[in-house]
Amino acid sequence: MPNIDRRDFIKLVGAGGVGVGAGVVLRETIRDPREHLIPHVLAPEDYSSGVATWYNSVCTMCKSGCGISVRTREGRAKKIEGNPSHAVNQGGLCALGQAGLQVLYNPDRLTGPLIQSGTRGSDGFNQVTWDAGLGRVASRIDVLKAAGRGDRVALLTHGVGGTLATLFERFAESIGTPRLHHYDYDHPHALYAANHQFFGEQHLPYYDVKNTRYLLSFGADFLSSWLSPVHHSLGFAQSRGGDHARGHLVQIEPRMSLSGAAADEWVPAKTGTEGILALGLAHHIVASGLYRGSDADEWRQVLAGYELEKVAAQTDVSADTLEHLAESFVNKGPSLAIGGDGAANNTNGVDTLVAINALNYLAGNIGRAGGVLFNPEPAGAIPHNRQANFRDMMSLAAAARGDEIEVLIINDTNPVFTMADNPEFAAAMSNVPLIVSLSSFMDETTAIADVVLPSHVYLESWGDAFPEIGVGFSIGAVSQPVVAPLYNTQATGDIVLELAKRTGDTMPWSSMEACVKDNWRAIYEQSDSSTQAESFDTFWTSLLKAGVWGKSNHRDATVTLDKSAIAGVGVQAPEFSGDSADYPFVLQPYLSTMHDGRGANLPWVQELPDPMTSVVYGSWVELNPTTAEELSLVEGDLVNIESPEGSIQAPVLLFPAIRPDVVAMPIGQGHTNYGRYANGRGANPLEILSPLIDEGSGGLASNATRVRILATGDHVDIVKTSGKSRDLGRDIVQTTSGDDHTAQMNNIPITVIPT
Amino acid sequence: MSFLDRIAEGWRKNRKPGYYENFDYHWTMTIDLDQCSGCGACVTACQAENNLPIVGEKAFAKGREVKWLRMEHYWEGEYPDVKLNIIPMLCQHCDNAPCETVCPVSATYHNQDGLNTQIYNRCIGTRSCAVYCPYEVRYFNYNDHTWDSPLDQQLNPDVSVREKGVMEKCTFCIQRVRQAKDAAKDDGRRRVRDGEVQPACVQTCPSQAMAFGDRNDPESKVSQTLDGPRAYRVLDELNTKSSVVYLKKVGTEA
Amino acid sequence: MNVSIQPALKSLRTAALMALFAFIGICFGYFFNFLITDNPQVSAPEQPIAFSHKIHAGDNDIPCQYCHTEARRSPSAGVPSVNKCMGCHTEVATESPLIRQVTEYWENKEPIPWIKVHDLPDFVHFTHKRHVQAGVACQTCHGPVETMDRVAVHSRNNDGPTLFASTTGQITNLEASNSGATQNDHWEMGLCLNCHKQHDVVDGKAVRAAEGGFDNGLDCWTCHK
Amino acid sequence: MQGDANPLKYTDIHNDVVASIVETGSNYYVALATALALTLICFFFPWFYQLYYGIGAAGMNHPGVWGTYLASFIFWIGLSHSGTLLSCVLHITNSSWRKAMYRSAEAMTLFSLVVAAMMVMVHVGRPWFIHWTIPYPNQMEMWPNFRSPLLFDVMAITTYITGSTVFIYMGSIPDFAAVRDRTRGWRNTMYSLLSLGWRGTDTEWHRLHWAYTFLAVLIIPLAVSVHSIVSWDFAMSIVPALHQTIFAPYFVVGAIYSGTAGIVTVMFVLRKFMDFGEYITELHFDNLGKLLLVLSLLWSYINLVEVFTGFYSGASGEIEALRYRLFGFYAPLYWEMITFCAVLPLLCAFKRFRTSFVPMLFLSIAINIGMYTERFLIVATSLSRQYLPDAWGLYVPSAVEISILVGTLALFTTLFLLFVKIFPSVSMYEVKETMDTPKKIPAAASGGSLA
Repeated sequence: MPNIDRRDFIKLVGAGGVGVGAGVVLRETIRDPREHLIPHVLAPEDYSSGVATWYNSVCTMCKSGCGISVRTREGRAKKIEGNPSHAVNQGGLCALGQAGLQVLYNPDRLTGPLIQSGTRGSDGFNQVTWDAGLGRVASRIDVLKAAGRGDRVALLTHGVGGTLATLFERFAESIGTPRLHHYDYDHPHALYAANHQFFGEQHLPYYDVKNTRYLLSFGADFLSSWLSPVHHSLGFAQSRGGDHARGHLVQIEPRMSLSGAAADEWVPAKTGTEGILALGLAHHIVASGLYRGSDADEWRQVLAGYELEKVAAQTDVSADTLEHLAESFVNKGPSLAIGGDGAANNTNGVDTLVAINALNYLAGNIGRAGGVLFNPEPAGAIPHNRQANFRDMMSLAAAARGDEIEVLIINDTNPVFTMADNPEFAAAMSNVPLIVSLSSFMDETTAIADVVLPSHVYLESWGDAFPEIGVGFSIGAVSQPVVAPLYNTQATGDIVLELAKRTGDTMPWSSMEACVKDNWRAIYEQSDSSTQAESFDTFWTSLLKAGVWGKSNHRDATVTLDKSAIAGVGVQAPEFSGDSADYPFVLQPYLSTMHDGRGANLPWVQELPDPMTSVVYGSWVELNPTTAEELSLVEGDLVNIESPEGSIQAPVLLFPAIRPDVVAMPIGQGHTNYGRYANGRGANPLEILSPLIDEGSGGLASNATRVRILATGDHVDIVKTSGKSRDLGRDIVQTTSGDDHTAQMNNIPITVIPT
Repeated sequence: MSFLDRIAEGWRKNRKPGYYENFDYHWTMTIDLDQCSGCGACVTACQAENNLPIVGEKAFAKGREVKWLRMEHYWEGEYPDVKLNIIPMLCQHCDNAPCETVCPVSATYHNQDGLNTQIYNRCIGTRSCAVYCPYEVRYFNYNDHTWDSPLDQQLNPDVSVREKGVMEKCTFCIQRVRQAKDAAKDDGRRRVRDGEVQPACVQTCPSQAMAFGDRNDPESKVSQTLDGPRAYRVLDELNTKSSVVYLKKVGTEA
Repeated sequence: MNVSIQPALKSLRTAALMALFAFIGICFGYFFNFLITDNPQVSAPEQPIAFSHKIHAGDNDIPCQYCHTEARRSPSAGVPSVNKCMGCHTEVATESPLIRQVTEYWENKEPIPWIKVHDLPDFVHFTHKRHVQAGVACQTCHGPVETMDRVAVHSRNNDGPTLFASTTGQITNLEASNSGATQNDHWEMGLCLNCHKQHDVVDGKAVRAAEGGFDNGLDCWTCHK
Repeated sequence: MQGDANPLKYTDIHNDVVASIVETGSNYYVALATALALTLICFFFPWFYQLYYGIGAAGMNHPGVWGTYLASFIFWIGLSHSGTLLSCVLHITNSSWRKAMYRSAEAMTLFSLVVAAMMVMVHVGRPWFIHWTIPYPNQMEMWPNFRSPLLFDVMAITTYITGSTVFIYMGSIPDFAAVRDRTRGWRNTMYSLLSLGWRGTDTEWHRLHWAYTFLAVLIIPLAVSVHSIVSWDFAMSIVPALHQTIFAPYFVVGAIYSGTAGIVTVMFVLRKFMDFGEYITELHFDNLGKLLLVLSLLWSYINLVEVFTGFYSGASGEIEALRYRLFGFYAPLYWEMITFCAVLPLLCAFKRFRTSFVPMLFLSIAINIGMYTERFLIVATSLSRQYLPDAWGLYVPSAVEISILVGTLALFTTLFLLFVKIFPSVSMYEVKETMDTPKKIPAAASGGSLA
């Protein structure tokens, strides 16, 4: 290249230099980051990198006690699935159970023991050592014990069964306090009471949904929240599908629940009149001679005054409908009538459920497949007698107010949130000198504690469960830790053991694991065919492998009613708080996918569109479109829901399938101190419930509050996934005319699926 | 054989009439609407299995949720004679998939198992597949999603976490299919047996309304109901030949 | 008047040359960084303990799967636990300084923070199990590790991906690779693709296949996730 | 006509045009600066933010996954038409009145194509992989999907850009030469490079004309095909109200329509601010007005057809989509579009309207607003009302999108401003062709050659 002068040369060199620099930088920017391998000092024997390991355990998100298999990779839990060999859920699992992973990995978990340094309820919690935390509690209890005032200690836990329950019993005993309460918002007190009154049963009977051909459900949302939803869903599926006559489902409730949506007939009876309706059916059955029992005359007397017309007037259901229901209930057998929250949570709850039992009795459903069966004595503890109903809780509060309680130990239950008039309850609690919480999360109740001893979540700890609802035969399951504990927490059982030891009662177990093992050794010894294992250890390992143990010991269910039981049948009209003039609507709070609110801190549950309304995040109040029109409200209008007790705000949601005189709200939202995903969303309907009690069971009559709806003038956009919920003749969901299907099915003999 | 020849051969093979009958497997899902209660367990199961993001309330309000499997609600009639029909809507894995023809970079295509698959790292995000899909079951990542630690520890290592600008959709849990094939090979079988593969939704369904299997295998559970009187396909008039077959609800005689 | 473009071009020459130089500079800088500074740091990282595959797999030819036991039964080959090392080194060469480091880790019950050498992108699914069981030699992809003191991503020509990988063919050659001699390119999709195109699995073993064909091995979801 | 008032001489032309290049008034720089600033602030910053954050920066959602970006894309493609297309047609039909305006028209084509290409980049989720839409052999052995209408687009548009670039460049070589001969310094260098040593010999002129005509003939079908292909992006789907056979002609007509309107706007601007009064005359506006009238009638007809097919289909989907477009959430936009594109242009029936500049300006702008609305509606209304009512949704553009929309206009303006400084924006030699060879005494009547 001829004559490059100096200036040119410099230019060129400069250009080249800049270029090189640019090049180096360019490469620098797109360099891969350095990663590490997963090393071990000594690899666990069941560990193999890149290969999943499954552990069987038990789900404790609700009390159904479904068996779960947890998939783990590299020592981390990845997925929860139903345990196929578990009789309760047979592989299925509900949304809440799936979300259990987020209980384990929740970013808002408590990472270690805390002591409230500031004023109670403030966020002045300090991290302390376990020794300090336990010491503080133990010393206090010790003092009381020494003074012989152990009864000033109160233990409040969520409904636990099996080993943990016995452990608590023993602990309470050693302290010497009668105040041991299990508290769950949704415990079916009325159901227990009714069955006790009618059958003299201590435990819940087994409702054989899968074999029934005509299911009459009185406000029991058995597909999403009642007793054991997954098990009932299975039964429902088996009763409808399969090559036998298709099971027919009738749902009687003022607000269409998920089960109502699945039902063949939906009958909107007035709130609280389900019992009367049942007796109306009973009356027709007896009167029309469909019942040919020896005690028909007693029934006739009892049922006098429940003629169809009267009942029709009271329940707002046409007499023809009642008649046809009554007749098909008897003729389309095996039939089954169940009563759930909708019917039970009224001032006449127990009577209603008794009436429903009576209906079952008259249709001959007691003890026959597809009807009401009875569970054998459970193999492990299910302490219903310890279950605190609303009345007990109030008396506990009263005791607290009366300075009778100095130490309150709360295990993972959130009464401040779920007690209907919770401001008062919280106030009463604040009167207790020392409140200890064993919760794994900061929640409304833990917030007012002085000492927080965070427990493992269920995926980290040992335990066992004996499903309260049962499956018709003895069943139990062991829950084992599937991952190493994430934080500086301890298993509830171990905490109790430690407290016991520090208060001078040395229990024979070194740890919860040993304790559980011991309990099962007992089962192993006293049981027979069900445990073909030469030694306990083989039994134990096989148990952990299978995750469940069962024994097919069915109970013969011949029931003979004594006259008194029959005489006890009869339903009063329901009572409501507030008069219908000021408060025109009955408020029906119902359990949502967040259950009683415990699921609200799980993002998956928050993001799960509500099964009926497809709403996510936040709560709403359901109005019948006609009602909304009268009040000139449109969807999304923010309204005040005012009861005699107080008022909350929620946006209106137009719900086509609800009685015009009823408004419904989901329970679960409205948390104030339950982690980032739950806080400040929606409203908690329980806040405005009137403390009306069903005298029969002492349970809260949660459907007995009247409210009025007042527009605030504000409008919010409800976050929901549904656009337009009408298919404009586009045949998206297709339906075959029932008759041909049922015709071809009806001539197939009924085959009973063994429980 | 040259490049072009191979392309041409692939083309011929894919265009061959009856190609869709000659799949190695022909995965199919049946959903019994008479048994489905719409509880939504499958929705969460899917979210857990496939690393679906937690988009948060804001994005949800904007209509940017990512739910490979969603519940559609259709009300019928007015109070008191009102009925609610719920239908799970997921990718139908059409054999004549409109989305496959439109993707300019072949990020979505039909594989030899009859699955309509999506290769996330090939996607450039034209979003045209979402427009072409009549079932609207393709979801777009409008931004990068994060998991508050330690929630990220739950992410499934067999499924990649999609970055912003990528389209995603139901894969019939193809990672499980792959695992099943792997297991089959381990015990020296060539084919996967019926029931060995279950997508997360099918596995968890409490009312066992969903079934999944190989349509080519006449013994499989799905093949039994496939030609039954209740079987139908949603938007069949569009001739998408979908691989998700719904079983009609059974009307009431009352 | 002048209509030729010659003078114009002349006057632009310097500018053009500068552009050219700058371009060359960029290329040079990029590959300088890529080849010289980059490789040792990322492709052949400095491990916490200077473990030599040459000594173990080469000189004392210990089979790969003696330590990488997972390889035949798991998607990931796995890295031996300290326990494994001590298995031999309580006896062997206990006095050498490197082994002392290992012993230290063992005594403090600390795992050794090994650094990944072969790091696949997150959207790639690769299972060692299938390949090992099909008789693919480790060296096919990893190169002659038994000759490396410090393991590096083995590649013959480091100049990035090769176009026409398939038509140039022969990137991976199974028969050859079994003898350890291999010529594999950068870890690119082409590498997997070729082998999958050229081989078919017949009763569990990989054999040369007829050219082409869109069989299972070439489905995108075989390797992507 | 130029002849009438003060006879125009060859030299005048040269002086005027070269002046327009060389002598730059300050207000030009003001204009350029503002345009540039707007482009940066309204286009590039929002876009980079979107690249960083993700498409979520825009208002799109499920099911409205396409939005204003695509609308703008179609709009700019549309605008690009009838720049080159028009000038080709007129070149072949040898209608001389075009000659003053066709170069700016072609420039418009070119730049709107560039902007349209930019819109594609803005639209896709991962533009850094956009090269995968180009078929090139690679070690992944992945090819683009040749069945995809989007790929057809890529092909068509690249071809179109190339074609019109060559067309406009070739056409202006003689003028470059002319400018070259009148400038010195760096301009001289530049133009001598651009003019490729043009001498103006007979052979050169001959070849130029031959090649020019040849290209013109080639480009006409290309232009038509491009917009048909763009329409297939929609028509090939099965979305109600998009799945329509009439879309191809619909888009082509719409494109030429908006393009013509665009030319009117540009010509007004040129006339006003570059004082090309003598070259761009009432005549041009008159003829373009007629063209607009015809096109608007065509356009209205096709819209009627669309409504009819929707209503007549009897399919729930189609009818709902139609109902929604006419009376739904976006209805105001729809009727605005009808007014601007079907009703107002009828004024062009009157010569007085056609030949008066300012009203024509407003009309042309109105038409283009209407046409943009049309494109937006095609995307928005159809996507928010598809087959599954439960999945229906609503799409509203976000601030980022609107800002980028404004930004594209600024970008276009910037490019055009640069163009008028570099290119002789009026084709000198062809204007000369339209004039008589100069005489010693300028004749009184010499405009005859325009007929």
